[in-house]
Amino acid sequence: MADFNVNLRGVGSVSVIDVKGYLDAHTAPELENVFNKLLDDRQFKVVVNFDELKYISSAGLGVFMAYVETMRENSGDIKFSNMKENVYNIFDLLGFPILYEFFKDEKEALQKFDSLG
Amino acid sequence: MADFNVNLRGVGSVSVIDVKGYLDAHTAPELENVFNKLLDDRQFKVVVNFDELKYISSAGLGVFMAYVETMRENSGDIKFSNMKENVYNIFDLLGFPILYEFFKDEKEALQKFDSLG
Amino acid sequence: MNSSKNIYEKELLVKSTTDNLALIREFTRNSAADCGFSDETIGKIILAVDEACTNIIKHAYKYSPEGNIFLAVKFEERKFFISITDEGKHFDPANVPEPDLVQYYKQKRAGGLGMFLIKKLMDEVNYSTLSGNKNQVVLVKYLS
Amino acid sequence: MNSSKNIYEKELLVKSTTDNLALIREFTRNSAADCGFSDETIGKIILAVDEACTNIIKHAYKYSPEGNIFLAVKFEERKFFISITDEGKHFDPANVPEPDLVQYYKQKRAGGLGMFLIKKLMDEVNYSTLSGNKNQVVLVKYLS
Ligand SMILES: Nc1ncnc2c1ncn2[C@@H]1O[C@H](COP(=O)(O)OP(=O)(O)O)[C@@H](O)[C@H]1O
Ligand SMILES: Nc1ncnc2c1ncn2[C@@H]1O[C@H](COP(=O)(O)OP(=O)(O)O)[C@@H](O)[C@H]1O
Repeated sequence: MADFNVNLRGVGSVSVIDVKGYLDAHTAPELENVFNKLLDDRQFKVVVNFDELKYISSAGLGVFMAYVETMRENSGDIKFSNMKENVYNIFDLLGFPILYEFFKDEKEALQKFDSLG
Repeated sequence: MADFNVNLRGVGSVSVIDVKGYLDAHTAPELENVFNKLLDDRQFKVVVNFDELKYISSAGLGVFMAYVETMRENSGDIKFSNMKENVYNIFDLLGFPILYEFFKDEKEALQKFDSLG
Repeated sequence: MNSSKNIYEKELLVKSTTDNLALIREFTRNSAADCGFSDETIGKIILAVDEACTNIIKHAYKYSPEGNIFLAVKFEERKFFISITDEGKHFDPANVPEPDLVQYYKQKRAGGLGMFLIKKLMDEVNYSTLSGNKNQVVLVKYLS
Repeated sequence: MNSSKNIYEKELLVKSTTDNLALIREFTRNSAADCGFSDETIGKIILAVDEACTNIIKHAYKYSPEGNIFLAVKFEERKFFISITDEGKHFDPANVPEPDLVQYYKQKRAGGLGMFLIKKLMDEVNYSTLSGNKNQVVLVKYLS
């Protein structure tokens, strides 16, 4: 039932994570695995593309909180793109826009990394 | 939750009913409405396209049983097309293939009407 | 199966309305999937449960939305049990004849297929009457 | 609402495993939709219930899959009540501080957001202890 899929792509020096379906306490470990793999591979520049994400609970939000500082300490970041309004509203309710950058399109998020070199 | 959609199209002298989603005791009345409309309009040649039907229970099967003889008494028929295997298996279990014609494609079903004039 | 005791329990109580059938199917899917049935068998169990609940709504409660339908699931010794209990009209399943599709066709009858399907789809079907004017049907599927 | 008495009742009993969260959300969606809430409000209720059940699985049962989670829904005087009962570890919600996202960020903490969300999303949140070592939280949403 709890359909969730996560896919990892490389776009230049940036890692793009596509998340799809329902991200809850049951499925969040799958996303954690991907972040652990990125740390193993010393990949710190991450864009998460939310285009096909239908639902997120705090268990999903917690994954980003757990990894973002390590990314930043290594000159990287986690940036968000293509978020549906109902999903954005949850991030917003918790004050995430103070701490994270949100972009309408994946391209813009990628460019932001590029422009910083 | 119980997503069901029914759409009526005319193709030449034949009425094509597209059914989509979940056809159960809750949604079967929507399909009955379409058949009632066809009887009102004296349209007796019907193809039901099952391409997007995910689920059917006996309440759905019963709708076809309720209308098919009237169609045949008026030189028409109800023919089935594009049925997924899991849906066909239910029709099969109940012996429908003795009483109804099933076609892989809508086109073949339409041609069968045409060839009879 | 998550339970180390290998006894699986889930319950759902809903009112006797057809718009609850989708939830009943999800409940059944989730329960059967946890016990390790194939998608094909899960589909059979779902349809049998839908048919049994539809009959309760239609015949036992005659479409009154006030009735209760109570589902309880357990998994024991590789058998999946789902019991469905109502407080509506009693009926004797022995009095229900097997349907004859060709006869049905001739009589323009649309019903009579549900109980036949339930028996075809499940390994055991047991109807019983409980105290307090309750009717129960227990559907059983073996995990092969 | 189908009930002429205007009292709506539904119950779900599941074990304390995260793979039941999807079913819990469907149960909640179905119940709230029947009461006439907008999709946006239904989404809020679903998330609050998910968070409350996730907390029970994580904290009250510490991921043991043997625990029971019991949900019961009623709708009365345009208020939607969903009570969630467990038999796990007691806790005093008064001792849980409001989360400070910036602090969390600095401490690399990932949690602490669930209870904050529940309070933000619902109109009333009432924790209580029942006899028999049961804990209950009742979430309430008003139909405006
Ligand atoms: N749960 C039930 N309570 C009361 N009567 C039932 C129940 N299930 C079945 N019946 C009776 O058995 C008959 C056959 O049921 P079924 O095969 O499902 O066909 P249908 O519901 O289409 O008539 C019904 O018409 C009804 O009289
Ligand atoms: N149902 C519960 N049973 C026991 N403890 C709980 C429960 N809900 C919340 N808590 C306690 O409250 C704290 C805050 O919960 P929450 O805001 O959901 O964040 P998180 O679960 O991510 O820690 C938890 O860490 C836990 O100690």
